[in-house]
Amino acid sequence: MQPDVLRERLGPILGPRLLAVEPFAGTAGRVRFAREGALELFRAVRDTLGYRHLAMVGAIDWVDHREVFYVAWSDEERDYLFLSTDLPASDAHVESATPVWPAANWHEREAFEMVDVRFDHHPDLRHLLTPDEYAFHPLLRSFKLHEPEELEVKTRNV
Amino acid sequence: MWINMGPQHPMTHGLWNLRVRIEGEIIEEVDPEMGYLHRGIEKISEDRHYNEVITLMDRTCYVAGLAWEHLYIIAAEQALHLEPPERAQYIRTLSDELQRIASHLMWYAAFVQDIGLMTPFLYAMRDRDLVLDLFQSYTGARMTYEYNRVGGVRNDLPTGFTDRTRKVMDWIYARFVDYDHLCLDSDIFHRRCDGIGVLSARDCVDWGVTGPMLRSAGVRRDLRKDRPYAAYDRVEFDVAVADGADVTARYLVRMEEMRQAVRIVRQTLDWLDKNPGPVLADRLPRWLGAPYAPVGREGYLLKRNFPTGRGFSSVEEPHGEAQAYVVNTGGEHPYRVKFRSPVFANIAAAQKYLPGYRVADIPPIMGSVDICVGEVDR
Amino acid sequence: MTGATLYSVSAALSALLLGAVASILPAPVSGWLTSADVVTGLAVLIFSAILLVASMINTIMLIWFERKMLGRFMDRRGAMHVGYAGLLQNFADGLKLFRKNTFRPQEADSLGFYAGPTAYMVTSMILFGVLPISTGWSSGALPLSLLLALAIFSFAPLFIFVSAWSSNNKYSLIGGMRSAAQMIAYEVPILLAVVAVVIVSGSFDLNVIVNEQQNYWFWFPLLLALIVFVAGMLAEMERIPFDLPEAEAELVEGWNTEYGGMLFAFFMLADYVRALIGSILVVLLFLGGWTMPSWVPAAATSFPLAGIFWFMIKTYAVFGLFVWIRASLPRVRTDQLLRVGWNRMIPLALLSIVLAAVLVTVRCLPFLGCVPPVGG
Amino acid sequence: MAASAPKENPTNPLSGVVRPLATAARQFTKSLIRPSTIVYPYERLEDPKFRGKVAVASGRPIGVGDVWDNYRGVHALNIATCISCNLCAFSCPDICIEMVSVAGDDPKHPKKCPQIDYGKCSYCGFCSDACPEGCLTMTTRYELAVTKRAEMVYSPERLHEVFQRKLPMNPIRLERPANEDAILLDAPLCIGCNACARDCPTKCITMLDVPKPTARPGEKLPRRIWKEPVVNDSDCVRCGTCISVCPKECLFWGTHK
Amino acid sequence: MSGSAPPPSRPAVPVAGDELPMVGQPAVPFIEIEALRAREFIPAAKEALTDMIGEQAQGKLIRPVFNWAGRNSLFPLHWGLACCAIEFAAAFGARWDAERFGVLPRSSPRQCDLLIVNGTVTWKVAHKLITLYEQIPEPKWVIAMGNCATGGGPFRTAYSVVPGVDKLVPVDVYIAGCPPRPEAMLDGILKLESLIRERGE
Repeated sequence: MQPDVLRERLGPILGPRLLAVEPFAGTAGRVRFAREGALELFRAVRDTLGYRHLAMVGAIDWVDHREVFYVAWSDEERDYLFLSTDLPASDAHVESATPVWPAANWHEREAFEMVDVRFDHHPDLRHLLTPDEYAFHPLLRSFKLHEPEELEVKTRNV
Repeated sequence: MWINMGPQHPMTHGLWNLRVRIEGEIIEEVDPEMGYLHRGIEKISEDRHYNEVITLMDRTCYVAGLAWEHLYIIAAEQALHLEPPERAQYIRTLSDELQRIASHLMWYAAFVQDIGLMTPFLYAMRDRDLVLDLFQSYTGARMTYEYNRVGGVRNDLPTGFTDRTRKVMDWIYARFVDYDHLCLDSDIFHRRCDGIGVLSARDCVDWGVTGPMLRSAGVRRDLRKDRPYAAYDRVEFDVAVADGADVTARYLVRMEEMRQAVRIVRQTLDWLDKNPGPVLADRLPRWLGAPYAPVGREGYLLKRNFPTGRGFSSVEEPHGEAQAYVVNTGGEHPYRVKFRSPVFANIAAAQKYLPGYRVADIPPIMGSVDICVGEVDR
Repeated sequence: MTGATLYSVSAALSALLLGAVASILPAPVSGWLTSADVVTGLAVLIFSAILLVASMINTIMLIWFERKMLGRFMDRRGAMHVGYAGLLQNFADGLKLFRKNTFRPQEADSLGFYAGPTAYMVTSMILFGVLPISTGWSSGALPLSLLLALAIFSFAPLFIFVSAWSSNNKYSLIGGMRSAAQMIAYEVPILLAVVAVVIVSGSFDLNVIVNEQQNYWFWFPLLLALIVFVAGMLAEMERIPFDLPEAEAELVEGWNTEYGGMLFAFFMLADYVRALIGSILVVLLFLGGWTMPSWVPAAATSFPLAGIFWFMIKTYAVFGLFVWIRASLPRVRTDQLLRVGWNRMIPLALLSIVLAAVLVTVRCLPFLGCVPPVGG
Repeated sequence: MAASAPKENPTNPLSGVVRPLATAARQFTKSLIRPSTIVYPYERLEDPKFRGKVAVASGRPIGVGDVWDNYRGVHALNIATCISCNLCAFSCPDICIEMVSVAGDDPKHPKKCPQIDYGKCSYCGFCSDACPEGCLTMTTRYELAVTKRAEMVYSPERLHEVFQRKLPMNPIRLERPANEDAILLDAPLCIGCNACARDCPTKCITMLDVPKPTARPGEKLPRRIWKEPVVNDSDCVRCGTCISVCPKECLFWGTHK
Repeated sequence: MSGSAPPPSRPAVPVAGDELPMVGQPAVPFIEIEALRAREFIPAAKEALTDMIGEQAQGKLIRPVFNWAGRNSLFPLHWGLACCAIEFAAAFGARWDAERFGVLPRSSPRQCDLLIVNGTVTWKVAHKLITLYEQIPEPKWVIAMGNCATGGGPFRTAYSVVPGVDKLVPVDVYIAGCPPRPEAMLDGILKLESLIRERGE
């Protein structure tokens, strides 16, 4: 499915909430959308376009804003579709994709704990990988790893 | 009654915890608890050069290191706008398939232990060691290979490698009969494995389940065919599919995949014998030709501009379909690396395929999922 | 098969010992010491001491035998570096476990936790006093020795359950319950299979049963009973494919999850004692015990201790069969195990009783000869 | 043949027990005399007798020989040829290499050689790949069990001992490709301080005189030595030492036009 | 049967069931190994006996026997943490067969003597590791296998990784390697045996 075809078919459903459809090698295209249209887009992508299989949900911290991306696979097209939306860093939340794709459950939990993006109406939004007590979000750019030398000093005293 | 299976439990084959609510011996509800092996690989990758991330990939999935290197390398090459030579593509295909055999043998070894068979564990480990010897002869390590480089592979195959590989493949191909005798021809095996852990094709798709689990439900889907990468469009093989969606079907699919892998290996060996050539791309950015000069940690690149890009890759690794997403913003480190492991989804679907069976069925069912916790937790 | 037996040796030893002691003591005491009852009592003590040591060593060698044989099935070597060919490996294991700390989990029930393994061990070891290994092994005739042996043998699940319950662990509890269910389910077919042997031989005395097999061993006419008996014994001994109570994959170590050190060594040892006794029972009931068929040349049956020699050969061969089965079959599931026990094994055992009855009625078999008169 | 799950149990109880038993028994007879175990302390796969062969016992392979040429074990360091270029330490992803002084000929300017902490090393081989002189290589030694953590740190002298033992070394040396990158000079910034030429491990930098320009009226000439570094590209190993020591940051990576 | 592809091409070499054509010479003959071991066994036994008699002279009869038993029967905990667990399993495979040395993995910590930490220890699993260590009855030993257990390995900078398991439990033997080969693990166990021999319990 070419990007222009995608734009034709998604445009009427989403209207202005469809921001752009860019070509992206390895996938059918990269659909950028505004977060208000998230659920409608997911439904359209799954039911109308046939991308029934959700492969990945992830988030990137771009310091000033955060990007949440979804990758879905269609058995008919034999190709991936890349969806992404930008969220303001101060108020990063987007509608959860779990009603459409149950597979999104754990992916969204991971994105929540790693990049601090909240998913509205998620059935069970808690930490997946790190202990619940961890108050930080490791994949934020502001979170720095230990310097190896600093670690030496720190552990020598333990 | 809730019982905890893990993190130290013979069933888990790794570091995770399966919390199970049972009523008598029947499973009512499960809640997998992950993260005991979360090592922050995605975060560490942001502090490493593109080639140095490869050392992490081997440790992300420790039973299929080369497949994960391949996964990352494709995405990184796309993000950096590089093209590997054809011989490197074939070597990667060969490595992937050898790795598939090794990984499936490891799965077999773990799985038969789960149903109480002791002997085939030893047979599978014995034959897997032969494959690992082959890996060692050209990558230099048994498990953590560090063999792929952005733009190709580190070194060419040593002399005599193809002959040795052919011999080992012949030997292993004959061994599959033994494995089937011990499992498939055993009455108790069928009593244990037939009709348990059923996950229908529709549920598989909804829950993002891929790989042998999906193909055991009758869905003919294999990225090597559907979306060929490396040299998979130039070799002949068949997709192993079974119907039944139960533990036996997964066993059949994996066994058939190993046979097909032997077939692919033979074809790539023939090609590699006939077509010598370079294995690393000519024009690499200086800081990528790993052997030649690293860039250092202080950032010498600041005075130069490099192309930016995003890379997305998806390969059929032994456990299923894995995806990688690499964002290159022109620095010497990747800006963000995101991996998706097939086992991640396969375990998440446990709440779908475990309830209703008995406690004694948990080991074969979870064994048939082929869990590698390293790639789930990363 | 006459001459010195273990019991006569210990009786002579006892008389000698008591005589020596009595000679330096005043009259009333020495008279009492040399009376027949005291001599017999000490003889029994010596007898049981020798028996205990011998059976312990035998059990430990049995573990070595299993480890080496299992190794060959698995294309590896097994214990090898401790002692020559690993012969001392299990002694090292035993000594080490003996040396380990003994402890009790805080929440565990003290009495059951300590008493369970001990009683399990003791009930298993007692059996050696009942089973005849060779002619004249034990002095007195035990007319119901087979029943006694089976009764003691099936006592163990009780103690397993007690220790599993008292160790306050979910896995132990499930294992203990499985163990109890499984042993009860397989008690019945075992007894029924034994009934077939009893019908043919006409006695509950193991000595008599073995002597009845002078002409031909019972395994051939009573093949069905043998299969039922071996399957039942596998379940009783909790070995693969019926080792559900210890099923490693789902229940960590089954009912002995919470046991370590000496108590665990008790369990381990008692398991192998039971395995040894299972093999011995198979040999006694179906494989002619210490006897050899009459067509075997006399030289092979008349050298000193030939009875014990052949008996051990047969016992280890039977145990080798158990190891072979362990090496090649997966584990069944609890419900399947119980279903096989109640629905398949009992009818088969009943059928074997009918066959035995027919055999006794017909009396003679082609190629094998005739059954001796009942009760002979 | 695509696999297909059977609808029902295709085996019957009798053959379903006999077939596995027979398979196990076949293996038993084969491994009775010589199982495929390698008796480790006595036999080792890296023994020359296995080299170049598929090691066979009783007709069964127990290991593929000839795999050791390439194995990445403990490093061997030839101190004599080490040029202290720091490339190994730079290229180490795990930061386990530290450049430490070794007692050498010149007590005033001690030579810096790599010291490797094997408790951190991930045996990736990037360091030996990066070594321009081939003095840091990886050997086939792998037995590294110690009782104290500190024993894992191999000083250059200890690495040199490994080198002297003449263990089989990794024979695959990578060709250094034609490299377009070079050290370029931002000439107006240079003050001619000689730091780069002094610290260059290969001594491929020479300081050449530049003509002192005549100052125009009103213009103040910079205070500097009127020399400039010139890099001999064929000798340069591209280690970047010069860039890191340059006080004015006037050297940088680039390509010749 | 939906695939219905032709069966994979048969190997060109006659497979003849299962025999792999012999390329090299046979490995060390069985007799040779046995002779080697016998040659080593006699002095070792002599030495052990002399040791025991020497100890006995000091009035310590039992201790050397138990020391011998303890060091020759090390039961490790059957617990796989990460990458090294695969090599740990391979060491129990047919080729290396760690059971030769009496090393037999048990699933319950109560029955173990040896905790082999074979992989990365994260803070999430740290307290469970300590619990398992405490459940092992005395005398007990710990082997840190691989670099992650030794010092955090490549992940030691990460926020979730314990930089070395010796911060949690006392470690007796460190095995470097990433991961160590099975031989290296066996070497570590032999080293632990000699350590027990020297140090007592």
